[in-house]
Amino acid sequence: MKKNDNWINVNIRISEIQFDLMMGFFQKIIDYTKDAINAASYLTQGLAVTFDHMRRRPVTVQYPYEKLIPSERYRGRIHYEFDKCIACEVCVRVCPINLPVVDWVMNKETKKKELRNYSIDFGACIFCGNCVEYCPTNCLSMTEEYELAAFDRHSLNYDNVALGRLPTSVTTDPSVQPLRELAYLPKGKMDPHEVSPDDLRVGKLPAEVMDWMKTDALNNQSQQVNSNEVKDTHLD
Amino acid sequence: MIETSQGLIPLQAYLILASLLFCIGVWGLINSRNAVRVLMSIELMLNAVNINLMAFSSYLDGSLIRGQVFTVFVITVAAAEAAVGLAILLSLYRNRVTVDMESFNLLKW
Amino acid sequence: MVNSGLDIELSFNQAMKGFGISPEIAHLLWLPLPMLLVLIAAVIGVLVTVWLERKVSAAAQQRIGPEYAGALGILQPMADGLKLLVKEDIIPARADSLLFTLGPILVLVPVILSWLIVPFGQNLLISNVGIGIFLWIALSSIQPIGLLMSGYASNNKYSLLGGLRAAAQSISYEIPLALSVLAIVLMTNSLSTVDIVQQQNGLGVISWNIWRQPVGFLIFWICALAECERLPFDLPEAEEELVAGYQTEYAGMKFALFYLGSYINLVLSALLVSVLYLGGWGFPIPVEWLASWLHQPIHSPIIEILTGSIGIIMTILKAYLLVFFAILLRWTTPRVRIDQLLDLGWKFLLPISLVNLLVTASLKLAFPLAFGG
Amino acid sequence: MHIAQYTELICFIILGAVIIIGSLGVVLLNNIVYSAFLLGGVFMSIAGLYLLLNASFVAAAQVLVYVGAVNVLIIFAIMLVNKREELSPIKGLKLRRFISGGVCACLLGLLIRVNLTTKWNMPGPASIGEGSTVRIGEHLFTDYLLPFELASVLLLMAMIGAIVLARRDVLNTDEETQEKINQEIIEEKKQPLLIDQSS
Repeated sequence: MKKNDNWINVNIRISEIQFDLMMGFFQKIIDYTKDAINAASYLTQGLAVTFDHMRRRPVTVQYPYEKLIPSERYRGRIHYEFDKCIACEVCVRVCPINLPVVDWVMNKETKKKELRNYSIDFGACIFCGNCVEYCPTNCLSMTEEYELAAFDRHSLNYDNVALGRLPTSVTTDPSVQPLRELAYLPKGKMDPHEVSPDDLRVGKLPAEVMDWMKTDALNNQSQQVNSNEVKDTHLD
Repeated sequence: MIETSQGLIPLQAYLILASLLFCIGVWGLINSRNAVRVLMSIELMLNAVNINLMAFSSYLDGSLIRGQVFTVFVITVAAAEAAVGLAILLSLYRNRVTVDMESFNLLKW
Repeated sequence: MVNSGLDIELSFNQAMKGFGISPEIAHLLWLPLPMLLVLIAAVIGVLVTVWLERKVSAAAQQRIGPEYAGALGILQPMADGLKLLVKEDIIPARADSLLFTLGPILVLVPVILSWLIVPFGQNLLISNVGIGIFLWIALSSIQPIGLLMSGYASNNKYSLLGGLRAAAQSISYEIPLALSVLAIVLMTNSLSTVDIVQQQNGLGVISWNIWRQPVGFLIFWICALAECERLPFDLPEAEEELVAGYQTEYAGMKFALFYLGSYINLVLSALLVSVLYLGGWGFPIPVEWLASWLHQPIHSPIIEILTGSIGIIMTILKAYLLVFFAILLRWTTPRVRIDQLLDLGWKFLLPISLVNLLVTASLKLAFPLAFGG
Repeated sequence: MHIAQYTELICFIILGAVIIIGSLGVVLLNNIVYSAFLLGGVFMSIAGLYLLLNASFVAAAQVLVYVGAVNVLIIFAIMLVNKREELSPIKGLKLRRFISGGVCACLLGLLIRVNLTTKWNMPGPASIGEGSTVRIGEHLFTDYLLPFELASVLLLMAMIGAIVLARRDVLNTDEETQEKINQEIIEEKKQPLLIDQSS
């Protein structure tokens, strides 16, 4: 009888193990199916996003015919005024790669530097604007000109004459339709074609921002003074 | 496309073609030193047999086409043979770093 | 039922007779014509697909796409093809020039041959071979040889790896593909593409196979994308890791063959999905009902012509809808890794397609009316 | 139709020539990759022969299995083991080749004699052509059911066997001792496991 009991126990245990195995198997299948369904739903979401993009208007700027108006602080080709330059070579010292070439000679009689040539190689320039920042006489400035392609990289080495040319402006070129960049469009407008380029830009110009910041700082100071006064009175 | 197979080509033509193919296969089987080429020779021989079966099925047994059934079986077995043969070859190569048949002679007395 | 393909041949023969040419030579002259037709159809299909791909891709990325070559850039694919045609044909110095040349041909030819079985209407197909869809499966299995050949012959490790990957991918996805086709064949009792479409056209859109084989449809579509090496399965030419896979060393006309082959394969797969699952040339509402609604006898010439043109239009429309979907999918899904790809093929699609086949067989036994007795 | 018959004959001659020359190339060419690709060509021409024999289904199966699976597998194997190795020269190799060639020629002669002298029971019943697919199916599920099932079992066994043979056993832990296996040992097994005694 005892032996028989043992057998029954073993049988029950085996069936339990089998049951567990079966449940594990089913659980696996269920997990697998869930994974597959999840994957499918994510895929559908992705497809919906792509499909949604299809009905949006293209953001393409038809380049030679339309051009974006560079922002005010755009760091384009450097403009240089020969007459203002004092050949101090600050620009060379602040340049990360000592790029500007200042060709001057010491005039023994007047004991002054005499500038002969000045050149910047725009093939190597990274347009960081340090030279413009540090120039003591403001003879360097950054323009909005960015079309610096050339057939020969040596032709990108601008001498003082080339550097002294006035920059071409997108807004004044009659053959080009200027377009505002996305950041300068009014709220809700996504397409620059909908806005006339003559419209006032959104936000303030850098000069206005300067004024605004100054007044703001003044206000803050006076407020602080006021609050200090209040405190003082309170203490009294 | 082609209505009759009992045209200008006699049955013997197919049989001779198959025997040629079979003999080339046998020669390759005996003389190949690359183990992969041995497998290829076996495939050639199996194909020769298949041509025979198909020719018989078409010329002598056109309505029951038992030859075609056998060809299907041979193709099945050939696929299995190729898979296992190449697996054996791979593990041999892994152990001996060569496919030269002359170096697989560990069981030679 | 009159086979219109044969009708054309007959009239062609008679026309030849008018020129004093014996019917046998006329037959010989007739033989290459269907092939030429297939070639033209395939190339036009590719041109349209390339244009569509460029335009839809541009739209998905909020660009404009080709614009100046012809109206809306329709001629852009032509310009592409012309460019590839006149480019210098380079064979690398250490490459195996014979295999290098043979590879792209072996990739392209089976795909073009497979167009033989695509029906555009009741009688509008090149040849109604008995083994129909099986021919396509067999022919598409030749492609990996061409890929391996060009990968090996380029004498470049990226090419070789790309070729091996392409072959492995195509073999792994062939099996679930064949199994899902088998489920369809099981319901139709025929391998012929014409029979497969006819079996779906009883009740219009309701009787299409996609409702009876939703899982099979998905498997087939995934495998077809993998066979065409479309994203997310374009592993063989994964440019981040393998430069351009087996195409790395190819330029000019030989590259154009690969390009053509992949696009023809895409169009072909889309056509076959529409044939197998979306009712082929069938209009969503059966034409018979339309005819009775218009009070026209079904065999009146107007209805016949209408049916024929509707058939062609419907087949192409469905196929291009799927092509559009494939392009959309291209810009949605990221590329899978090679191990994920093979896992998906062998460990997911293969078991599921086997289960699908089993379920189809049991459903066929249980409901012979709905699942083809 | 004379032209159809002549077309058939020309097709047969071309296919036969491709088969014989291709198989000779398979056996004789030095470059194993070339012979593998030639083997694919031979398989395809044999499929063409089957088409001539009105057996489109078997032709498609031939292309699918032989070209699409077996040949690709062989090429894969070649690419995996394709190390340029100089085979060590063997004494009397030429003599061996010559003798085996003679034996094969004798076998060929014997086979051809049998082919030509046997009275074949021609002409047999008419060919059923396109109906062969259905007929093969009938055969497979009636009188050849047992071989069919056996073949499927064989395929399963071959598949499992091939996987077991070809996979690298990279286990993280030893199955008996549950200890971690150093993976580098497995990966850096460069020298042959069995000592080569032939040289």
